[in-house]
Amino acid sequence: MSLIIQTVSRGITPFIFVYAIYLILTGHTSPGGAFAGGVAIGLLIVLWYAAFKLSTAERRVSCFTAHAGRILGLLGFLTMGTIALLLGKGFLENFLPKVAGHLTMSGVIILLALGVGILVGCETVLIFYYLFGRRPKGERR
Amino acid sequence: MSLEYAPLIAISLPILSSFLIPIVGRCRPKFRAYISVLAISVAILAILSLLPTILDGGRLHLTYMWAERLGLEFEIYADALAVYMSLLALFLCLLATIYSVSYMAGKEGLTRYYSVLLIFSGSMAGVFLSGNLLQFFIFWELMTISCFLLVLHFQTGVAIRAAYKYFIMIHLGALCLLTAIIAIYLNVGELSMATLGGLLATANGGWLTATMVLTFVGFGVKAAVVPFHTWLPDAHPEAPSSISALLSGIMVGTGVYGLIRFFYGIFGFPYAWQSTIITLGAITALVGVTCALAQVDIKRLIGFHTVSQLGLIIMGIGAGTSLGLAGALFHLINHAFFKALLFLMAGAVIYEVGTRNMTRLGGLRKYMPVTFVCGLIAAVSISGIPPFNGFFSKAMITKSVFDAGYPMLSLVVIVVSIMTLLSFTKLLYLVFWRQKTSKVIKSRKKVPILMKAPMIALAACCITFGLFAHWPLEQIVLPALGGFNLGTAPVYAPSIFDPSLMILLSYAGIVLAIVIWLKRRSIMATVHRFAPLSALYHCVKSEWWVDSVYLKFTGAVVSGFKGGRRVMSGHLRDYVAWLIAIFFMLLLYAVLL
Amino acid sequence: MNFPYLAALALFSVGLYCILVKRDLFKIIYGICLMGYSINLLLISLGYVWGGTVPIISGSSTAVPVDPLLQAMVITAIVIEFAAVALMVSVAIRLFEQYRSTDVKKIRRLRG
Amino acid sequence: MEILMGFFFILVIVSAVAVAELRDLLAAALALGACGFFVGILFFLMMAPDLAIVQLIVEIMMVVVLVIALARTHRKSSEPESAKTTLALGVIVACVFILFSVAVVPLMTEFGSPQYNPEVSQRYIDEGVENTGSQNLVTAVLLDYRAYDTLGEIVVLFASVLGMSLVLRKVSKRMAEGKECL
Repeated sequence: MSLIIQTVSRGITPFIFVYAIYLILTGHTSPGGAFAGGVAIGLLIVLWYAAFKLSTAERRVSCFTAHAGRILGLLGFLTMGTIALLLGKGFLENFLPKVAGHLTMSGVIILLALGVGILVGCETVLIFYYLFGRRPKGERR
Repeated sequence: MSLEYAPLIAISLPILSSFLIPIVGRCRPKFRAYISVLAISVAILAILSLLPTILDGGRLHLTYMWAERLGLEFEIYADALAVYMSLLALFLCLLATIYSVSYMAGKEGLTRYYSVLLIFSGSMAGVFLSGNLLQFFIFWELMTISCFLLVLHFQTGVAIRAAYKYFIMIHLGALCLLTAIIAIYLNVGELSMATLGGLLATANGGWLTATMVLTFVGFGVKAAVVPFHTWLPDAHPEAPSSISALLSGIMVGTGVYGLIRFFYGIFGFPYAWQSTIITLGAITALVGVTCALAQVDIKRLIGFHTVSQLGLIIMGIGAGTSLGLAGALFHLINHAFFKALLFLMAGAVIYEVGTRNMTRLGGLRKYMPVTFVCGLIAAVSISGIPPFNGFFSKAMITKSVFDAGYPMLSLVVIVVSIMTLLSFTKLLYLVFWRQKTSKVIKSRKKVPILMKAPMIALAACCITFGLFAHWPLEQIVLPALGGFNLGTAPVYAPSIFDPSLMILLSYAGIVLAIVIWLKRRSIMATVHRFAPLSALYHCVKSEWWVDSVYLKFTGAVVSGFKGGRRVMSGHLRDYVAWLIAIFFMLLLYAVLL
Repeated sequence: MNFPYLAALALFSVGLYCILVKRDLFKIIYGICLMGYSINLLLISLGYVWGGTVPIISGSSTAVPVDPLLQAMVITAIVIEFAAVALMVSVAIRLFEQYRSTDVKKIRRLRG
Repeated sequence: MEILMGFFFILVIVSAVAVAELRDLLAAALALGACGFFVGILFFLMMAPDLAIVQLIVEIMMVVVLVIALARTHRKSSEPESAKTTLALGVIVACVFILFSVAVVPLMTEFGSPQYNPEVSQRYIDEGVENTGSQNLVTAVLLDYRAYDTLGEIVVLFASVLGMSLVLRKVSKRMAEGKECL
């Protein structure tokens, strides 16, 4: 790809990433949310692929990382639910203190959003890789 | 440590330490067994600390608030029955774990084995100690599923089939049980065992009968009552022998425990059902023992004896008197001892020789005398020869059934005893006695002390409970029955020299069995000569066709569903056409109404 | 004034037409996508309030927010639809590698 | 506002017809992207900014997925059905459309004046902020009130990607050699 596109994409990458994180973490005070943020993270891979090569994208986020990430996300979500269960609340109930409008005091919402965001992002990356016939190391062909 | 947490420890310590095993087992493989033994021993100690309270005639009813908003409580209801049963369960688990240190050494998947075994023992203690029907069901399922994994352990094709069958049958039963529990909750609004008894004793109506039928089926599957027994002779041989001992010794006992708990403690005994339950028990006993006679697989034979002994226990329960219940409970305890011992004996034989087929065994008594003596003790105990423990409990069951007004059915107990004696004579003769020694023996390993010790302990229990039968009757069985309102009818404690009709009959039975054994060749010739007798023989040989009836039924269901495949043409257009057509139909329905 | 409903219905009909008439697997996938859009649109227009605000409550505004429940449902629907499309596309790729065609008439042995 | 909405609705339907009728699959995929884009704008107009963001981002990813898939297969759509079949099915679809618009649409509440369920939507609006601490009620519903739904959703996502890894297990020769296909 041309130098201009590469330079621009290199420059724009952190902004997209920060925007995605913003979408995930402030989903409870402003529009956005975990799903949009997650897919935005996944779109970064598409950008790297389009500007450089697939191998460049793979070097930054490998298939294995994406796998680990989605399992981590799902487990994080379930762990939050189970902790609530063990504390005597219902499964996935909000057990942390919460203050309306506060950036971090929305109970487990922010943690759940983080889990969902990681999961959705990694799923998107994996969808992308799978369509290119990539698979994580050690997985049998 | 106060008494309050003892039951909790007994339940949760094995379950929690099972999570430790995969972590520790990775670097120190030997520690897996040590942790298991340690956890179960501590659990036993925790239960033992409850004993003073129980012996004073008290009972513990503890509630731990858990999920307040959902109104869920963790309830412990520890009366004498629960404490003794959980003590028995954990004791057998301890013996089985010690046994499997040597028996399972060098086999694959030991991490899974030990951790699932721990979950199994903890959940069994949970079943016995839980004081809430929902919690009871949760532990019940935990026990069932962990047992499924244990049956599956060797992962051979036969084992997988057997485990699958076990899983399906037991879960159909569990579904019935869950339905019954939900029905109880919907009608009474209470799940605590402590308060349910009074609520339901006065209730009547159709739903109660339906609930009772469902409960009976639910526990009956576990306790291998006859139409539902077919999982047992398949699952028991395929499990590792230490697990078979647990399965047969105590897990089927949970079904009996549930029956006692529900039918005496919660519903109040339905005297209208007396004849049904006793008859079912008698049929179970007869079917089990006749099938056992025809087996050549050593573990399958012992498994069928489990069916028959459970039938006897069900008869005792069905009598509905304090004597019958005492006999059933005593027999349950005795059965746990001698059946576990028999399976451990079979495991030792398999360990040494490597085959389960009795026709290929022989002359083992010279090579493994300890195993032989233990097997002999277990065999005479299960056959009800005085002064071993099986005799007393069987006599109590016989007398209770006789007193309840079913003299013909009480004879069944005698007949079953005769056949049991016969089939164990056959087992001991084929495996240990006859001169033919199989070739496999030459590559034998020596049975290690860790396998002998549990067998010796169980044999000692059999002898103790037999020679001093009054002690367990007075200290264990009678306090355990204290929780149920059965009146103050004196419990008849049989003795060897009691000149009552039943005792005399059982002596006569022993003599008859010996005569039949000596004349077995001519009897078999007669059987083959007479058509009705040989038809009966074929029935027994094919295990009364219960399984093939099931297979026919499921085959019919499956072929019925195959017709549905025609609708699935594989073209999206057809599916959309179905959707649209059904939508139009719904619309028409809405318009017409 | 129910034009959004009618428009969603029209979109649905186009999608239905697409999966009924077209024989290409990708066209069928597109049709399913279109039907999904129409359902999402329908749900959102069901919850819309004239002059309503976004369902983000800040301070003490008196305006009526639109229905947040339906929006949450539709978010779920969008993401699931995306997952389903990805799966369908991969099945289509697999079928193409097997049969060198994406024509449903040419793809045999796909019946239940 | 009404006119703007109507305009975008028309655009959505036009691009949908283009999706259905274009013979070039790549062009149809782009038309699908345009359709989804207009749907996103409509979401924005109907006061659903969360949805608009998700719809736009997912739409971009969807187009990327479709384009990669078309690169691995082919661009040209297969032969259409015969004119007779097309007509018959078209009539059926038209019947469905007419029936729905006559029988079902009049039964629905008037556009723009829904009646909230007091137990669900109204309660979320009234108590949502203090119950969950989240100002954005959509997030509150997604991750607090109905976190079960979200759990189910992410499990579906997880499972579908698992399914992809199974379906695309056999890698085509060109890709196994490390060549890129686009």
